[in-house]
Amino acid sequence: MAVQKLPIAKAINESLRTALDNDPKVLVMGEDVGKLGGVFRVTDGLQKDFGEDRVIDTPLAESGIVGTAIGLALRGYRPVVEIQFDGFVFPAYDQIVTQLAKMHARALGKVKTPVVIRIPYGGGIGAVEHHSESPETLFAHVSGLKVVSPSNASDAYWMLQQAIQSDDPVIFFEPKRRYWDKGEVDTEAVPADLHKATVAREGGDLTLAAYGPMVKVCLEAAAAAEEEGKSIEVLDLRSISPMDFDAVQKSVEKTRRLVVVHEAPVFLGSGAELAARITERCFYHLEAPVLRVGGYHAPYPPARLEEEYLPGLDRVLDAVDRSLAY
Amino acid sequence: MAVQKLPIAKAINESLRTALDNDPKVLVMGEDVGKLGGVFRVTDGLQKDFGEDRVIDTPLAESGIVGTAIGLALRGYRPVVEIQFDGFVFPAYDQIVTQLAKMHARALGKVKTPVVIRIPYGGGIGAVEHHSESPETLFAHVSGLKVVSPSNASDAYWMLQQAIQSDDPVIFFEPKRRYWDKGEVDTEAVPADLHKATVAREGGDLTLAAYGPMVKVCLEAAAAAEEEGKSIEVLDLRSISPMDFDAVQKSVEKTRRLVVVHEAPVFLGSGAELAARITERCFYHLEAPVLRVGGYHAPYPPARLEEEYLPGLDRVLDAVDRSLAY
Amino acid sequence: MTVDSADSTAAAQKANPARGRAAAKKSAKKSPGKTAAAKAPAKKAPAKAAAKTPAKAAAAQSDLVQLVTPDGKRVKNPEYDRYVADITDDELRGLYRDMVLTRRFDAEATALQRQGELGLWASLLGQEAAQIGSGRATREDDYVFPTYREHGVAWCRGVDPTNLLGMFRGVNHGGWDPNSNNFHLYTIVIGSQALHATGYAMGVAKDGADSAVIAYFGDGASSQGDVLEAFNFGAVYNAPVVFFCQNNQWAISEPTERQMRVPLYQRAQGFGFPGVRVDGNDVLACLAVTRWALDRARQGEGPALIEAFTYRMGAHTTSDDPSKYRSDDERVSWEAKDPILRLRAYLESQTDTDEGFFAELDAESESLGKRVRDVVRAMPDPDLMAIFENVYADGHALVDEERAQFAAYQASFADGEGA
Amino acid sequence: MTVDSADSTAAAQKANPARGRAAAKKSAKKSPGKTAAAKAPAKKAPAKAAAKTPAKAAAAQSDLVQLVTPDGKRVKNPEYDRYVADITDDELRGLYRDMVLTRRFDAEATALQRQGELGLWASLLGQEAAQIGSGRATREDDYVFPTYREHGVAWCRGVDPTNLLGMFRGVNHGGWDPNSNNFHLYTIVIGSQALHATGYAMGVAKDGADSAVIAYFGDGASSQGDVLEAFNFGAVYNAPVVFFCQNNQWAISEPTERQMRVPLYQRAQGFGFPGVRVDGNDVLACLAVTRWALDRARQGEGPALIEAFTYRMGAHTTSDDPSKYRSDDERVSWEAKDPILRLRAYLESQTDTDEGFFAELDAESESLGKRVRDVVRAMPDPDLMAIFENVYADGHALVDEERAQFAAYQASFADGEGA
Ligand SMILES: Cc1ncc(C[n+]2csc(CCOP(=O)(O)OP(=O)(O)O)c2C)c(N)n1
Ligand SMILES: Cc1ncc(C[n+]2csc(CCOP(=O)(O)OP(=O)(O)O)c2C)c(N)n1
Ligand SMILES: [Mg+2]
Ligand SMILES: [Mg+2]
Repeated sequence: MAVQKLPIAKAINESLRTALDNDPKVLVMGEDVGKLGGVFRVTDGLQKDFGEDRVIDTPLAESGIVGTAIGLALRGYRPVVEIQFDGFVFPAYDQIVTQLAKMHARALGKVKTPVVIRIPYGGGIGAVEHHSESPETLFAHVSGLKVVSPSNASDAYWMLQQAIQSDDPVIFFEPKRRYWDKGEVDTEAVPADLHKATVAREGGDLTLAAYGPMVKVCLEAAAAAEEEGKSIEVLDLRSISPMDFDAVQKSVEKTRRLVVVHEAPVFLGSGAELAARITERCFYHLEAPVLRVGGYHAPYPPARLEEEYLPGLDRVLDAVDRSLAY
Repeated sequence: MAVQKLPIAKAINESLRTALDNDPKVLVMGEDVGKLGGVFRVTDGLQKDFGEDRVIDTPLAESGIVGTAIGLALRGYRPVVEIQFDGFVFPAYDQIVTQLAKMHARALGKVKTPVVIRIPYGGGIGAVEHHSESPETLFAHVSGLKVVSPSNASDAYWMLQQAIQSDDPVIFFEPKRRYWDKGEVDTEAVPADLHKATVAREGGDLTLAAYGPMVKVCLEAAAAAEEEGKSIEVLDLRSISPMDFDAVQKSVEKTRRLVVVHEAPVFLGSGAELAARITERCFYHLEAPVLRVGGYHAPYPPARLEEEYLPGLDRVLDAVDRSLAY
Repeated sequence: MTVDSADSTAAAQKANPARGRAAAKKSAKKSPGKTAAAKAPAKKAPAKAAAKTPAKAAAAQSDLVQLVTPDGKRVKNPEYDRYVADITDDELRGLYRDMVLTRRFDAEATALQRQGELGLWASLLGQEAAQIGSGRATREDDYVFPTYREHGVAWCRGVDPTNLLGMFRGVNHGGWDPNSNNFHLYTIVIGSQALHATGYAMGVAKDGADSAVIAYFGDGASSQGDVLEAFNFGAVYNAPVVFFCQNNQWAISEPTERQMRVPLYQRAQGFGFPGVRVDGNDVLACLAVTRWALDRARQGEGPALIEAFTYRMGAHTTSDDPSKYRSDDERVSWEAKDPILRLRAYLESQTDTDEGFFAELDAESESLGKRVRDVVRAMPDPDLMAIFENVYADGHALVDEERAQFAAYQASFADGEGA
Repeated sequence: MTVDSADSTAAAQKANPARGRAAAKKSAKKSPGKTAAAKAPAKKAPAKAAAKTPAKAAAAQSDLVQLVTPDGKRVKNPEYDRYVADITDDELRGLYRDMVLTRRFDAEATALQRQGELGLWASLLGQEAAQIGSGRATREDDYVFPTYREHGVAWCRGVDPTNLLGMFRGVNHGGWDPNSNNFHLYTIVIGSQALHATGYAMGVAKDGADSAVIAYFGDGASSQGDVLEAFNFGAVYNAPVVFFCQNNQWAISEPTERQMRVPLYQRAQGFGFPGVRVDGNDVLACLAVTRWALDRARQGEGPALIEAFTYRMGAHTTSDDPSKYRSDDERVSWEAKDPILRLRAYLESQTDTDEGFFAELDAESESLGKRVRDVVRAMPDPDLMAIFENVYADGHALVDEERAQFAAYQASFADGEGA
C-alpha cells in the first residue's frame, strides 16, 4: 500500500529500507544500528534483512565512522551514517567540516561524497547531558554541507530519500522527540523539493517560521492565536542550508511580521540569518522587527529545567504578541 | 620602557612573556611553539627563557592538546594553547565544545578551566588550503566560551593579558595577516574592558562595525569615504562573544545606518546576529537595513582568488553606498 | 563460559567471513600454535611486530591475572602477590562490604528509575570488583576521572552515593565538587576524560608531587581517538596516569570484537607502556594490579593500561533492552564468576568471618537503601534561574541580558496568576 | 649517525629528566638487556605486555629491514628477498630513474618557489626511496591516499608532476582527477586521509575486489586520533589497507621523541596487525616490504603498518627555517645514506649499467625541469567565478544568489572601466 500512517521513526526506517532496496550502493552505518536497531529503533530490522555488510555496526568512534564513510563514498558507496545523539557528533566534526564538506570543491568537482549524516536532535525527552542539543548552526554555516530537518512523517520519508539521492553531503537532523508522532506517508507521492519551505498553515497577520520539532509548537500557537482572532501563517522551513528565503519573503510581504522559532540558542542561531536576510529583503514591508524565540546562551539544562529552556507555546505566543504590538 | 612600538606578533610575544613571568601557573603549549617559536615566531624565545616545562612542544594532535590543557587547568594551571592555523582547530572541536565550554557549568561552578586558545586566523597571506579561515561563528554560538579578536598591537597585548587572567575559556583569534603591523603598546596602561567595543574612528553618517583584520579595511574605507564627504564611524568590536550590542546600538542611534564587515562567510556569520539584534533594538532608528560584507558560502578559495573573496576596500565602500542610498 | 572462549579476533573474522577465513588460514600456516608471548618469528623478520593471529589471541586468554578463583580459592601469582601481601582479613571484609553496599545502592537506583524518580540509570551490576579493587588502590591525593558507571569507585573515594543521582534524576549535570574527593564529574562524551586525566597527571608531575591519576573508560571507549591520543600523550610525557578499562564485553549492543581485533591490554605496548589484563571479577587481583600501576606511576615510570575483564550483567542503562542483541546464556555463565559470591566464598572458607558480619552488613544495606530512597525523593527541582548560573565564571553580557528577560517573562506569569 | 643512535625512548626520557631517569633505571633493573623481541618476562607476568624500556628500544634499532647498504652492497634478508627476487637490472634502473627525476622535479619546484612562481613548496628531498619503492609496489587498480609531500608516489602513479603544483601556486586546492590514476588529492589536515583510505579499503573488500589501498602519512601524523582510529577500523574490518609512515624524524620542528615513546612500527601489533620498520632510504627494501604488505592485504589478511625510516633533508617547507631547531650535523650524517647515491653505487658495482644511461637520464632531467618551468609559468590564474564552482554537486540556492551578486558587482567595474 502506498499510503500508510506511520510514526516518524518508522517512516525513516521505511525510507532507509527503500533506499537499501533500490540501490545496492546504499549502506547504513553507525553505533548499534545492527541487531539493536539503534537506540531509537530507527534502523530496526534492517541488518536482519540486508546483512552485516550493508547495515554496519561500527566501532565507537565518530571521526572514524564519518572518515571511513567518506572513503566508502569515494569508492562509489552511498553511506547513511547515524550519529547516536546530537551531542556526539563533535568527535566527527573535523572530518565533516574539513573533509566531507570540501572534498568535492577541492577536487574541482572530480569526486563526490554523497554521505548522509542522520542526527537525532533536540530536547524534550528528559535525557541526560549531550542528548538534547540543536547544533544546526555549526553545520549550516559551513559551505559544502546541506542541512535539513523534517517535521512530520511524510517529510521524514521523502526528505531522507532525497538526501540519499543527493550527490552532496547532507546533515539530516531528526526531531527525536517527535519520533513517535504519526502522520500519513504516501510512498508513491511526488515529493516537494528537498530545500523548499512549505506552508504548514496559512494566515495573514504574522508569519511563524520553524523547522523540525518546533513546527508542531508553531501550529499549536497558530491555533491558539486563532481563538484570539489572530491569523498566523506557519512556514515549515524544512531546509536550513540552503534556506528558502524566497518563501519567507513571500509570506512576510503578505503578513509584514515574522517570528522565527528554533530550539537552538538564539545567538547566532538560524533565526539570526533569517532575520538579517529578510529584513534586508523586506525592509519596507516589515511592521515589526523580526523576533526570535529559541534557546538561551547556556548549556542545555538538566531535564527538570528543559521545559523552561525550550521554546513552548507560551513563549511563541508571547513573541507573537510582541510582534503584533509594533 | 612602558611604551613601545611593536608589531602585533611581537606584542603577543611580550604579553605571553609577561604572563609567564607574573604567574608560575601559566603554560604555553602547542605544536612547534618551543625551539621554533611557532610558525609565525609568536612564541619566539619563550622556551629558551622559561624552559620546556612551561613552554611545551606537544605531539601533533589538537584534541590531545586541548584535552590535556583542560586536565592541566583542572590541576590549577592556566594553559595558553596555540593552534597552528585556523583550519586545524577542528580535531579539537569536540574537546572545546563539549568539555572546555561546559565543564564549569557541569560542575555547578566548582571547577574552572581557564584555558586560552590562540588561533591565528583569516586570509590574505597567500597560503594553501585550511590556512586562511575565519571560523569564529563556530565558537561564538557555543555558550561557555568567550571569543575575542584584537585588531592592533596594543589590544593584542592587553586583550591577551585579560584572556589569560579570565577564569573562563577564551578563544583568542589573532589576525595573522596583521601580525607585522606595528602599533604602540603601553604596558602600564589601564586597558579597556576585554569585551567592550571601542570607537576606532568617529563619524555621523553611517557605522561600520568590524573586528580583527577587517578593522584596518574599515578605517581605510572611512578615510576614502571622507574624501567624498561621508562621515563614517568605525567600531572595533574586539569581542565576538559577548558582543557589545550596547556600543553598536549607541552608534547606530546616532548614524542610523550599519554595515558589518568580517572575513567569515556572511551566512550565519557574526554579522547576522548583529543585524538581527540591532534591528530589534533600533527598529525605528534605522534608515536602511543592516548590510553585511563578508565571505561567500564557499570554501576559502585558492590564494590567487583570495583578493576577490575577501572583503576589501571596494566592497566595503559599495555597501556603504548601498546603505546610504536608502 | 561463552565469553571466556569467545576470542576477539576469531569473532572479528566471523564478521567478514571470506577475507577473515583466508587470513586465519594463512596466518595459522605461517605460525602454527604460537602464543602471543612466544615471538620466535621476530628473529626471522626482525623488524616485524607480528599481528596476533586467531590462534595466538586464543592463547592470550590465559594471560589473565587472577588471585582468587571463581569458587573462592586463592591462587599464587609471583608478580602481583606482593601488592596484597599485607592485606588483613578485616580489609578483605572491607572490600566485601564495599561491593555489597555498592551493589545495593545500584539496585536501589535501578528501582528508583522504575518508579519514575530517576530518568535513567546506568547500572554497574557485575563490575563491583573491578571498581572497588581499583578504587581502593587509590590514595587520597590521587585523582580519579570516571566515565558514567563508576559508582563503586565514587564510593571508594568517599563521594556520597546520593550525589551521583542528581544527573540521572535530571536536576543537574554533576552534583558533587570534584575537588572534595579528587573524583571528577561523570563524563558522557565517551573517551574525553582520558585526556583530562593525562593533562592532570602532567600537572601532577610538574608540581613534583608523587600522586597518581586514574582514568576509567569502557571497552567501547577504547576505539575513540581521544583515548588513543591520551595513551600517546601519557607515554610521551611519561605522565603518572593509569588507564583503567573495564572491558565488560559490551558497548551497548556491540560486542568487544566490533571494537578491537586483539585483546585491549596489548595495545599499551605499542605506545611504550605496559598493559595488563586482570580478572575484573576478582577484587583482590584488581586491587593488586592497580596498586602496581599506581606505584610505578608515582615512581616516575609513566602510564600503564589495565584491562579489567568483566561483564555487564544488566542492561546498558535502564533504557536498554539487551534481549535484542545478546543471549541470556552468556549472562548466566558469568553469574558463576560473581565478584561478591567469590569473595564471600573466600571469606567463609579461609577467614574466620562469622555470620554476624554478614547479618550486620545486610542491615547496613537496608539502611543505605532507605537513605537513598529518602534523599532522592526529597531532592528538589532546581531553581529555574539555574539555567543561567555558572555558564561563565566571570559573567557574560548576553547571559545577563537573557537572564533578565527570562526573569521578567517568568514574573509576567506570576503577575497574571496574582491578578 | 646522530639519528641512528638517537633512540626515541631515550630521547623522550631526556625531556622529562627526573621522572624519566627514575623510569629508565627501574625498568632496566627489572629486565636487563632484554630485547623487544625476547619476551621472556611474559611468562612471569603472563598478562603484562611489557613496555619498551630504553634498553629494549635501543635494541630495536637493529630491527630495520635493509636490502642494500648505504654503500651499495646487497644484503640478504630471508623474509623479504622473495618479494624482489624477480627484479631485473632494467627495473632497478627504472627505480633509479624515478628517483632522479623526482628529485629533479622537486628541486625545480623549490627554485620556482624562490622565483615567486609558487607560494610554497614541500620538498621530498631525501625521501625518494621511500616514495618510489612503495609507489612502484602498487598495482594500477590499487588506490593511494597521500598527504602533501608524496611527489614521488604521484610520479609512480602517473600523475603529471606539473599537476601537483597548482595548489602550491595557489590556483587550486588539488589539480588532478583522483580517479584517473587512483591517486587521491593531497590532504593538508594531518591524518584525515588515513580514515578515507580505510573506508575506501572497506569498499574494495565489499566489492570483492583484490585491490589494495595505501595511506601515506608522517611521523607527526601518527599522534593524530584519526590515524589511530584508522588503525583500529582497518583491523576490526580486516580492510585491505597498508599504512605507510614516512618517519623523516621531524614534524616541522618537533623530533620524533615528541610524537612517540617507542618506535612507531611497534604500534601496529597492539591493534592486531603487523608493523615493520624499513630503511626508508633503501628503495629496494621499500619496494619489497610494500609488496609484502600489499600482497597480504590483497589476500584478505588485513592491514599492515610500514614505518619507513628516513630523513627530511630539507626544510619542512620553503617557509621553514630548520636552523632554528636542528643541527646541520644531523643532516650531513644522513647524506651518507642518500637513496640515489646508494642505488647508483649498486648499479655501478653490480650491474652493467653504463655511463650512457646516466648521461641520458641527465638530459631527461634537464628537459623535465624545463617542462615544469614552462608549464608553471604559463599556468593561468583561475577565473574569478571559480570561487563559486563545485561548492556543491547538485547546486545550492545561496551559492547561486551570491554568484549572481558577485557577477553583477564585478560587472559594475567593467562598466565603469568601459565608460
Ligand atoms: C562520543 C559518544 N558517542 C556515543 C555515545 C553513546 N554511548 C553512550 S554509552 C555507549 C557505549 C559505551 O560502551 P563502553 O565504552 O564499553 O562502556 P560501558 O557502557 O560498557 O560501560 C555509547 C555508544 C556517547 N556517550 N559518546
Ligand atoms: C591537523 C593539522 N594540524 C597541524 C597542521 C600543521 N602542520 C603541517 S605539516 C605539520 C607537521 C607534519 O609532520 P609529519 O606528519 O611528520 O609529516 P612531514 O611534514 O614530516 O612529512 C604540521 C604540524 C596541519 N597541517 N594539520
Ligand atoms: Mg563496555
Ligand atoms: Mg615527519
